[in-house]
Amino acid sequence: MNRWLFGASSIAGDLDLLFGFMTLLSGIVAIGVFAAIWYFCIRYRRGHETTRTLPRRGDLPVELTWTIIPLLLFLGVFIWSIRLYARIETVPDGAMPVYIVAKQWMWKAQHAGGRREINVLHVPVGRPVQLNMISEDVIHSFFVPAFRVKQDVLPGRYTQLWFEVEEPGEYDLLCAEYCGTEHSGMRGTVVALQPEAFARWLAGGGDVADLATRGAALFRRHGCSGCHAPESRVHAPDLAGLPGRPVQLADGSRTVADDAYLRDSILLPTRQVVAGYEPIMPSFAGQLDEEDLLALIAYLNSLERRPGAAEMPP
Amino acid sequence: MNPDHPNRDGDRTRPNSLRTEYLLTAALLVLLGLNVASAWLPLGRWRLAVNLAIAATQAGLVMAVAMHLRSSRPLLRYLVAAAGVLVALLIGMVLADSLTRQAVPAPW
Amino acid sequence: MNTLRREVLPAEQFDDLPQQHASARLGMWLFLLNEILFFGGFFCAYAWGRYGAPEAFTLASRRLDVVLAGIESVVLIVSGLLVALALRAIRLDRPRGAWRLLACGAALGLLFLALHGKEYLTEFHEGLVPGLHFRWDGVHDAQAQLFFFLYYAMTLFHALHVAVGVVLLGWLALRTRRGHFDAGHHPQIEMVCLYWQFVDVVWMFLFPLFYLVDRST
Amino acid sequence: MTATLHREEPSYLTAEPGLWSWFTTRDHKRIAILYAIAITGFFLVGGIAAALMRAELATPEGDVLSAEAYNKTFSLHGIVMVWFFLIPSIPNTLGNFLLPLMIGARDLAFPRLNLWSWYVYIVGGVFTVAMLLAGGVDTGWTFYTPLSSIFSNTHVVLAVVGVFVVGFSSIFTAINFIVTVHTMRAPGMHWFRMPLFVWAMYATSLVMVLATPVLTATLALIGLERLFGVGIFDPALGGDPLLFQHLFWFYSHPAVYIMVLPAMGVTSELITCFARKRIFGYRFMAWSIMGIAGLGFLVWGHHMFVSGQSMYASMVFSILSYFVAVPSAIKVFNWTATLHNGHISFEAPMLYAIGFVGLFMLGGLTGLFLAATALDVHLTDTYFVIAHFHYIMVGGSVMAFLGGIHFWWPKITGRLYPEAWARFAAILMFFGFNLTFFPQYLLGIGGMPRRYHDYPEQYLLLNVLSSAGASILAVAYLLPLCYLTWSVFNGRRAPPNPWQASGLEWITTSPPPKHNFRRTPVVDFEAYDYEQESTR
Ligand code: HEA
Ligand code: HEA
Ligand code: HEC
Ligand code: CUA
Ligand SMILES: [Cu+2]
Repeated sequence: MNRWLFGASSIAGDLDLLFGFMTLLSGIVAIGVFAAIWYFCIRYRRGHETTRTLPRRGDLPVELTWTIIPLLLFLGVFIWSIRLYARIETVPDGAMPVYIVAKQWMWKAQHAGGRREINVLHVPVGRPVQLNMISEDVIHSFFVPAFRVKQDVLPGRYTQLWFEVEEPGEYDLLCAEYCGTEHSGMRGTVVALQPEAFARWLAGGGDVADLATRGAALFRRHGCSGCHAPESRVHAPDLAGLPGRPVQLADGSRTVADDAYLRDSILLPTRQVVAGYEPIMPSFAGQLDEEDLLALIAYLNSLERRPGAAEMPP
Repeated sequence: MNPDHPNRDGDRTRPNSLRTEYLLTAALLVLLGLNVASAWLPLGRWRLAVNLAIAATQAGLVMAVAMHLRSSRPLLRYLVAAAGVLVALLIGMVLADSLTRQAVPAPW
Repeated sequence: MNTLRREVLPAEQFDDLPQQHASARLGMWLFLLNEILFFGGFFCAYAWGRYGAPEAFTLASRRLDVVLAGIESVVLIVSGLLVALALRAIRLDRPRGAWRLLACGAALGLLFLALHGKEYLTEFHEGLVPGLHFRWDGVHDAQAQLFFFLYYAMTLFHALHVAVGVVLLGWLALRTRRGHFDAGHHPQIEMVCLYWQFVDVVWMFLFPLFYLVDRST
Repeated sequence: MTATLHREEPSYLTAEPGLWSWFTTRDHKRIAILYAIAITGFFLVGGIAAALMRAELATPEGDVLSAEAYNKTFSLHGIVMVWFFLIPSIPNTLGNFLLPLMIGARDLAFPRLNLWSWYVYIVGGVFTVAMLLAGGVDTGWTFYTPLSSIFSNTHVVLAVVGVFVVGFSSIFTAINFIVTVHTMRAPGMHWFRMPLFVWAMYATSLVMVLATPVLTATLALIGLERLFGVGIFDPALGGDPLLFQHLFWFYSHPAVYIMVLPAMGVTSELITCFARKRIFGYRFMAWSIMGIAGLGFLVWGHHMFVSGQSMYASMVFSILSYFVAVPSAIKVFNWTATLHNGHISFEAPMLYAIGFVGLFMLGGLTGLFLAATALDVHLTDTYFVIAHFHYIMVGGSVMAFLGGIHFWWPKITGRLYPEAWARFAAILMFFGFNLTFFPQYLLGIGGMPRRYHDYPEQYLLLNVLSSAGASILAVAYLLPLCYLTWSVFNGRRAPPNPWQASGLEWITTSPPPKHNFRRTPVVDFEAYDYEQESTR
């Protein structure tokens, strides 16, 4: 069954509560104002005799009342909503990572275990799932109405989204940011399975190599190892254990080797040159697509720090 | 004809004296020289601030003196200030956004 | 001399000349506000680019001809002076020399355009024009392209403003020479002066931001 | 009585003969009419696009239009309705006509610039029509990069040039209005004696002068990027598509207030006249107009809550959006309070004005949902947003525009319109409107994304309702077009002040003479001086 209206994620209930409150509040205000207009229109219609106290031109206390009360209400709503928003934006620890590559006009998903799918995404219920997303062309937006979550997927930059599904089932996955001709066709399904069923599904893909293994193959195929292997003659940094560590750059600044940095190092190698090295690494833009990049990064992340390897230049 | 007209100031702005005009030009040239010099000084991150401060001073001088803002009615000064504030806001908020975007922590 | 002067009437929607002049001045300043925000949009893009790639901006900036640009700055400042003197002369009812000052101001504007054109030409030969002819060996090629993209977008729009100013100044010089203006009525001169000084102000920001990023190492 | 009215001077309509005199006129009233005609043309273009979209969306499959054609249709609809209809609508027609009249001036400060602004508008329009004829553009009215700069292979440059050019027309008009208000008020017309419509035009003009150039710069950057294949928005070079969004919304959020402030001004005029009351809280009303215009510059990031903008920036933009809602609240409450103790009558303009208050409020209240960051995550880019802004722009601004047109029709044309037809059209419009757009709120809550050419089955019912409403709405819009045109030739002649309204525009003849007043009026009364009369 395809469920779309009722919330199915851990955040949906709280969100719907805020939505309900807003509806109630604006409903009361709207009905109040409509009632007042209606009443005045009838009582004070032209030609109708009724007591009209001296017309007032304005009244400071009244004005201040209807300035300050809405302001306070608005502040309350604001605080309520940003607390939820911070929850939506902060990925909880221990979330299960899945990698999403969007392109005109399809969703490609890769699981860390190596299984890949298009326009379908299998996830387990009861466990936070974290999507790391990037686009190969224009901006898309990953939207599952039933989960009440949405995040734009940008070219050139990783964005993240997380959710925890509470009920097994099939849910619409929609592209919400206009992305060209077949924007409305860029739809898919999120299939939420019980954990055991999910584990079975994950293993059921035949003998697919996991993401890091695929990355390792790419690392050799594209000649990275020619420079970066410890035995190489070329003076290039050792990549083992690099991810997550601070890096000293040639221009004097420091940065942390996160995904974005790794991606930039491969596509725009001269953007941030490591201190102590020549900028000889060629750009691989155009040779590697976003999925390959994800695999390569997964591989780099999987490398253990080599014992005895030289410390990065401080 | 229009007695309570607050905004019809006629030509209240006075012509600058010759001395003022030459002093202004001299000041602009000196500031230009300082600005050029700053490019070769080891100022590091401060260079941008120095550059902008000098440029803003030049701009302020030109507007106040050559464009007669100092002797015009206040409205014009408010308007220019508003435009300056808006540009600063635009740049400030855009940079504030890119400054506080969280670096995506390595998830693996 | 006074007898030669035409009787100047306010335009039909105005009551008197002071009202007309105040309106013209306010209108011109509003137009300049619009210009401030227009260039403000570009400066925002510049700020974003420089914040994102300070290294590249430094390297790219060094490829620009700072000496020539410095001369251009002086040219603009001096031209501003001439035009201001012209306005002063007219206001003090000495319109005779004024047309020469205006013409010289316009000529300096032309000189600015010529020098800048020479810069563009050299840069084209050196392969610094993204989209048309761009060769960049060394690091930061992508971001350097962004630098030059902004450089051309912004200086070209500035040059366009200079060109418009030159035409306006030339036209005013002619009219001044024919005695169209006097101390009591010269709104066009005042407007064009404001415009010309403003064009100068914009360059005062463009110059350090593009040519002086860092040459210390 | 009208027939015997002795006219010393010919009206502006007949002052100069011949068609050519219209195209070279510098009379603000004639330019207003030139604008009215051009704008109506573009409204029909945008409206036909809307009709096509609603026809397409009546079924879930894409059967009427191809996906590509649908995308071009909503892009055309957005571009035309925003830049060629709604932004110039009230300012350039009613504003142009009334601003000098309301402050007792003979014309705008720069009549020639005013005419130029119309020609610039037409040039922009020609580019847009050329874009349409060449095959259209498919980026949406928001031109998001890198779709518009690199990937789209439609006529983005033509579209961008059209909008670029038409921006100058706004800027020219705005400069004209600001200067006129500052320097050309009649003796005794203090700032706080000005009608609120003049305040609204003044604030709108400030926003136009300060916001439009940023759009101009942004569009120039897109154009250059497309032409040269390099640009600051290109992620492949380390550029950033979000920078484009910042620059675009820095203009386009203030632009939504350009579209609603004039409507608020019109509403204040109508409500006071038909309630025969001074506006409640005049100063609060005036300051809240300025407050909306000022704060409106600080909230643009609320369009980018899920775009990948920093979480902290989102929070700041969210709270600022709530601040800008406060002055709107003041206005709604004060309009309501103005009815209190009035002598209310319900001619067609008043029906429109009451419609404006209600629909603007509903649209504004749903804006509060969108400004709540967490809710916007779910609602953004769905039909909830579409409903939000159509409530304000169509239910609000277009209603007020039509109300204003009816109210000042006798002044503009010297003829009365048929009242019964007008009331019928107003009520029909109200029902058609709600039937069209209320279901869209529900669609949005259900998660239907906007800019969808075909959609999942479950959204069918609400879409059918919406399409049905749109056909009623179309009829309701065509009615005024017919009977107003009819009345120009056959309507009864109008007296100078058919509504017994206060305000300087009503003391001159209908239609006014070329220079508006025979003698410059002296103002010794406050705005909306209905008091003495209302005790009658
Ligand atoms: C004339 C046009 C207009 C106006 C006036 C407004 C007014 C407002 N808008 Fe709207 N908006 C648009 C036109 C407009 N908008 C358009 C065109 C878009 C989409 C663009 C696109 O993406 O294509 C948009 C999108 C939009 C978004 C982004 C949605 C998204 O894409 O995710 C947001 C988010 O904050 C928003 C908020 C607001 C707010 C808070 C106001 C406020 O100013 C509203 C203030 C008014 C009121 C609040 C009502 C009266 C108040 C009371 C009666 C007070 C009492 C209430 C209480 C005490 C609760 N708008
Ligand atoms: C500013 C003013 C404005 C106005 C007045 C309107 C008016 C209308 N709009 Fe508009 N709309 C926008 C501004 C406006 N819109 C914007 C900015 C967008 C976003 C675009 C984007 O995403 O880029 C949008 C998007 C938009 C969508 C969403 C498209 C999508 O995302 O897929 C829809 C869908 O229903 C819609 C419908 C309508 C309707 C039914 C009207 C009706 O009110 C119009 C009714 C009028 C008529 C119907 C014309 C009169 C009748 C005729 C001319 C006769 C008809 C003739 C024939 C049928 C042959 N609009
Ligand atoms: C021609 C030799 C060469 C090849 C081929 C090469 N690299 Fe590099 N790489 C270098 C050098 C030299 C540096 C250090 C200078 C720099 O940062 O540009 C480097 C830096 C890096 C860094 C940043 C290291 C750090 O310590 O911060 C990463 C990540 C990287 N390379 C990944 C790769 C990947 C993945 C490939 C293959 C797709 C690859 N490289 C191919 C020479 C090479
Ligand atoms: Cu992908 Cu819309
Ligand atoms: Cu907005």
